[in-house]
Amino acid sequence: MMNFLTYLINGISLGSIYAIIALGYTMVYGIAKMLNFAHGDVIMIGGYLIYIFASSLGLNPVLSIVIAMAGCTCLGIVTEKIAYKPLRNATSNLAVLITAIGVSYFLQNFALLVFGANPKAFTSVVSWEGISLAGDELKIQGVTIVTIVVSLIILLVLQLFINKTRSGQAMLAVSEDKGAATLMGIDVNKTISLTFAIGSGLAAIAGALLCSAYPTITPYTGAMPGIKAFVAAVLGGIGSIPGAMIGGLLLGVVEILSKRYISTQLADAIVFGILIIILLVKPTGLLGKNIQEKV
Amino acid sequence: MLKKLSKTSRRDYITYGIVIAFYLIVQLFKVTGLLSSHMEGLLVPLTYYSLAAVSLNLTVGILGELSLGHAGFMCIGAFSASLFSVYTKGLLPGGLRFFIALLIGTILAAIFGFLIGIPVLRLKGDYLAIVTLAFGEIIKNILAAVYFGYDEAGLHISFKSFQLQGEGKMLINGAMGIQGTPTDSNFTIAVILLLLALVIIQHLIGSRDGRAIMSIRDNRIAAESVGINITKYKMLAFTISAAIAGSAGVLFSHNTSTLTATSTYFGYNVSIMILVYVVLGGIGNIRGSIIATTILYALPELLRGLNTYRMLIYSIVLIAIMLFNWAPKAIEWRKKNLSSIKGRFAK
Amino acid sequence: MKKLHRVLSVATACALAMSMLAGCGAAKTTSSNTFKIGGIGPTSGAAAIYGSDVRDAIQIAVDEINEKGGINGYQIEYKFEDDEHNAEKSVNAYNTLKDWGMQMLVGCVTSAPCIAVSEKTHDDGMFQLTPSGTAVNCVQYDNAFRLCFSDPNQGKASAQYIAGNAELKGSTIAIIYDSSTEYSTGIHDSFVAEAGSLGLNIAVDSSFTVDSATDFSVQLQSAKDAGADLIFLPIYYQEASLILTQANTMGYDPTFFGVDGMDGILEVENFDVSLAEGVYLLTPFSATAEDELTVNFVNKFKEKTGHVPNQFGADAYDAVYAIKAVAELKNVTPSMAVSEMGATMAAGMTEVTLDNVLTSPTTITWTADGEPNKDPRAVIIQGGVYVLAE
Amino acid sequence: MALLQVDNLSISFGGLRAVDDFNLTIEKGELYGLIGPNGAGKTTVFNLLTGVYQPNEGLITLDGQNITGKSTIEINQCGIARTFQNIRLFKDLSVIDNVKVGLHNQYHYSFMDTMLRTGKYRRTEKEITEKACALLEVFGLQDEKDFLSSNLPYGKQRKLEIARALATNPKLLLLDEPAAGMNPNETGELMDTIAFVRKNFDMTILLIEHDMKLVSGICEKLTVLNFGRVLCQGKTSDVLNNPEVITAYLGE
Repeated sequence: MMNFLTYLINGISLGSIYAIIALGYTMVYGIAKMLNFAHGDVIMIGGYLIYIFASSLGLNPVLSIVIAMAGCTCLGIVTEKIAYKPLRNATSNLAVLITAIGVSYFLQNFALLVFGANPKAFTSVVSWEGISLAGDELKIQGVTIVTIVVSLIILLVLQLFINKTRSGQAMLAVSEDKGAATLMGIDVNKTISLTFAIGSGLAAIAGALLCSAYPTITPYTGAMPGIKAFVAAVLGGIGSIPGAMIGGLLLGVVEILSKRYISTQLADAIVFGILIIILLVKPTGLLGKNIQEKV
Repeated sequence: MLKKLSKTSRRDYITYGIVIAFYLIVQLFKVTGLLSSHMEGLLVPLTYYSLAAVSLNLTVGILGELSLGHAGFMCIGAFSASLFSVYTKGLLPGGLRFFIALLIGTILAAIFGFLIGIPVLRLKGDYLAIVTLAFGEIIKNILAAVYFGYDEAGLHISFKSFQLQGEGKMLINGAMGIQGTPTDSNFTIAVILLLLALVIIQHLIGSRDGRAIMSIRDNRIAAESVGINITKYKMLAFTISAAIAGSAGVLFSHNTSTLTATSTYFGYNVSIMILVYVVLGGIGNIRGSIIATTILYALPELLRGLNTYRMLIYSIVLIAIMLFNWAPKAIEWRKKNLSSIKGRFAK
Repeated sequence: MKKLHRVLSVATACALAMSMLAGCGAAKTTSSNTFKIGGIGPTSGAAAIYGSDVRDAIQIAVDEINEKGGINGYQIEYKFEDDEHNAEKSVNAYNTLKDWGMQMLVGCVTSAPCIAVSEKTHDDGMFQLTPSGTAVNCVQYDNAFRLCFSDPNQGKASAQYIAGNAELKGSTIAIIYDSSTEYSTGIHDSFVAEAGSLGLNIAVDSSFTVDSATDFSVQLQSAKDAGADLIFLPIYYQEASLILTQANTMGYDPTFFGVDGMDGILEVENFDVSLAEGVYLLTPFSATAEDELTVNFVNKFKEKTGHVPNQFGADAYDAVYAIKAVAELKNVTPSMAVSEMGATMAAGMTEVTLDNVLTSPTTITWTADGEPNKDPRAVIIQGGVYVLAE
Repeated sequence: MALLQVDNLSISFGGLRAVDDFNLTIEKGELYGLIGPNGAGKTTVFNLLTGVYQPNEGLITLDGQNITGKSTIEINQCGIARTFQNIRLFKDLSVIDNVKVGLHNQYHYSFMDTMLRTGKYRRTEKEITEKACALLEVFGLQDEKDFLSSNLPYGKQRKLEIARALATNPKLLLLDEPAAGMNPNETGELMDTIAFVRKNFDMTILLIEHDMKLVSGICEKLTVLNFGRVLCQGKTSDVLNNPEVITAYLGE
């Protein structure tokens, strides 16, 4: 039983990281209607920034994360301006998908040039050892707890931001109907930039947590978690913030439990299999809106 | 003579012409010894990725659905055909063996395309895309974990490695995949296959079935209203597309002797790479897919001299081409400037 | 307008195709005054670290030899090509090198590409010496040899070492291996087979794949639950360093036993080396060894790249010297045809005895099936350095 | 016997009865108008008739055949074709191909004929092309046949949609606001076309329209819909003079 709980908690922790990454996917998708394939690589850049400031320069971890968030936010805004914005009204929405892939290649190879291919050991930004429960039977690591708590805080803050602030309301409006939002005097460009900024800032936090839980960093660190988080976002209903959270958690738990109880090799196949089953039952994801086409 | 043909057939013949001309030029270079080994080695990969791009264009450009799992169909074609070839190595003459392997790989990929299509094609847009990606990953994942071999006791299949009893052979050895596939692919066969695929797709486009498929792409509701059987034609296009991708996989596995189901060859990133070819060549433009594949596959190879910077340059070129080709402002600029050039020529 | 655009694009495509066909064809010049040695390995992509080390180590060896007058009085020209750890790209790289005029190949660095390329070198009769292609099939042809141990050898040797070591033999063993690489699976399979016949107690046999190589909590937890006190890690040091860190954070402290891929763990940037205290590894090379050869190589390597070489680099360095020894033994000259040189070199490989090497405490000789005869050394990490184990 | 007989048709969306107890009888050869204020449920009736929505209650009979509950595709094959309020052409297909798609179920050849381009393929394609050209000529679109349909001017797009619907060889043609967005000239032309189609194709037509000039000009009978219910039904002149109808249209 205690064993099962340990795995479950590990799964929730992994799922929380997926959830934070998925939030970035989902927000950008909701507003710009694009799949930002480079999102995973922004996480990797965030990780490296923290590595430089915290591990190499010895700065305070929290300060390093703040710097990395600033860096990733800039990166997000700049890539949006250069690579995505010119294609916003392109005739096919595949165009921007391909540039996103281009940006992903660029970031990976840029990191490869700057940091080299050799993996670097990442010093966890959480130095707390964690807690022991049930007479040492159940140990929960500090980073696990911090990850779960941080993801919950992020979810709450985001919900508040979107429902209570002007900018958040503007985001909602743009995601519902870009044309109508423009007519109502909302600056669509600014709103989209803001979304990218928030998504990329979250990516830096995700980078910190990801690299702390699995303490290594390479130019390809972001790729697989990125795609899994994308799956999580779709699973929860892309465009829905609570959906991304639920999707991420579900994915993390399923991954860890199937690794333990079924097969480590087939864990990914099982994760993807569950995605397929859920989408066949609910074609727009768990919390996705089912939009019927008007005739 | 071309004048007499309809516009569409003229377009088709130009496409065949380009492929055949390229083939002949290559042969000419080969005979005169001008063709470098490096370039010669690129020919077959170029052709099977063209095949894959053409097949994906059928799904993305003609049927109008985004598939991110085409590498999965390649994987099925590659593994089934290799399995057959390795099993019958020494039993059948090379040509016949490859022909049957090709049939097996293509048909099996078509069957999987059909089976996967049943659930997948009910979904829409990005949801469909992510589910095809999931299927592709599952196929890769399972083939990378499976052990399959035969011995005196018969056939064995398992997710755990096992020892064979007495005379026998390990056909799929888990992550190590299939070893010793005869290298039966060559440029001539590859080009013939590509031409065949072109004939199939272009004949399809020029038929009532093709029009039905494209009508679904343009407006599903209107297509239904004129009595087009949506499910049937979606399945038809998707199955043909999977079959062609499968045949690309057969060429792939018979070009190098080792075959492993790893992300490098069959992961979602490969599907995405093929999608890049399709989009850059023009969505729905079959000829464009081939040209874009040729250029984009060759580009990193041509940049070999630049070593560490080459993938970085590749990514920048990719972004730049996309912006130039698709950004509304760039299109406007191009219209203005290119038409002035054209005007000058006209005078 | 549309038409013009189309014509333009077709024209560009044709021009590009022509230039690539013609441009590279002309480059085929063979000079008979120098040996042309090529190398292939991943210098981009996830496996880039192995290829880059091999690339730089070969360069060091080549420079040394050239400085001292070359092989049989001929200088060496050297070129390295990237294969992204992809068999298809590896064949492309091989063809590129052939166009350059390569006469002998040091490569490929990784197994799957190595097997694919060995088909090509076999067709061309070119001499191939892989520094680190460990899979059995890498050297299935007569023209191909390897400098490193084969996978089955390492697995077997590891099991035998454990069974013969008084402290280790009674352990409850857990294995964590990478089921998506041939290297790890190959060692794992032979280890399990040998362990079975030696009566070792394997309690948990778990794996991961390249796509899930960051989270080892499940594998470690199940090892812990099974009471394993020895964990066999037939994997590379990147993952191993993660496993050590994660085991430490969960408060699990078994003995770890690695193979040659574990070498390099002490040099992972920012890695807490105290975690590696007491780790056993079977490795042919130790960068902390104090013999002159190793010190010289490590210093030069550090100067060139800024980091300490791992066994890949050492293997590659020895490989170049093996080529030199054989070429001198058989009086090979650059004027020989590629296939003639290949046959001569292959014959010489089985006759040569290479001494004073980085990757063996004594000498290396080769059998006709391409395998090296050398002794693995077991070392324990103590105080951040390798100490020879009994 | 009536060509189209609709009895007690009803549908609700989340508690709102969008169409309630709708009855309609159209005789063969009639030109029938369905009018009503915005949001009265006219297009919903079309969607029910063509199987886009399934009714909660009611019975639809076409030419003696019960078509209630059938799919859009089946209903089209039974003989109802329609146009759309917001034009739905196959925008990336040429004008003639739009009509050819409409002809899909009229001409057949096998997949093998397609692949091998057999004599049957060529003969049938020739027939299809001829038939499509003939249809385009009726609507004066023959000169634009190779244009992309999305490049046609608005009025011609409407016409192309009617041509495509006719290509399916229907017994009953449903036109959803065919004159929407047209200027008086174009509307006049459209009225002629509709009259022509009716005469030459021997067609029964049901149309939704706001343009009273068009309705009073060509429709023989009218049904007025208000809040999903039939307000009034009968001869055009009678209906238009009905005070209830005037109230519904002009408000109090």
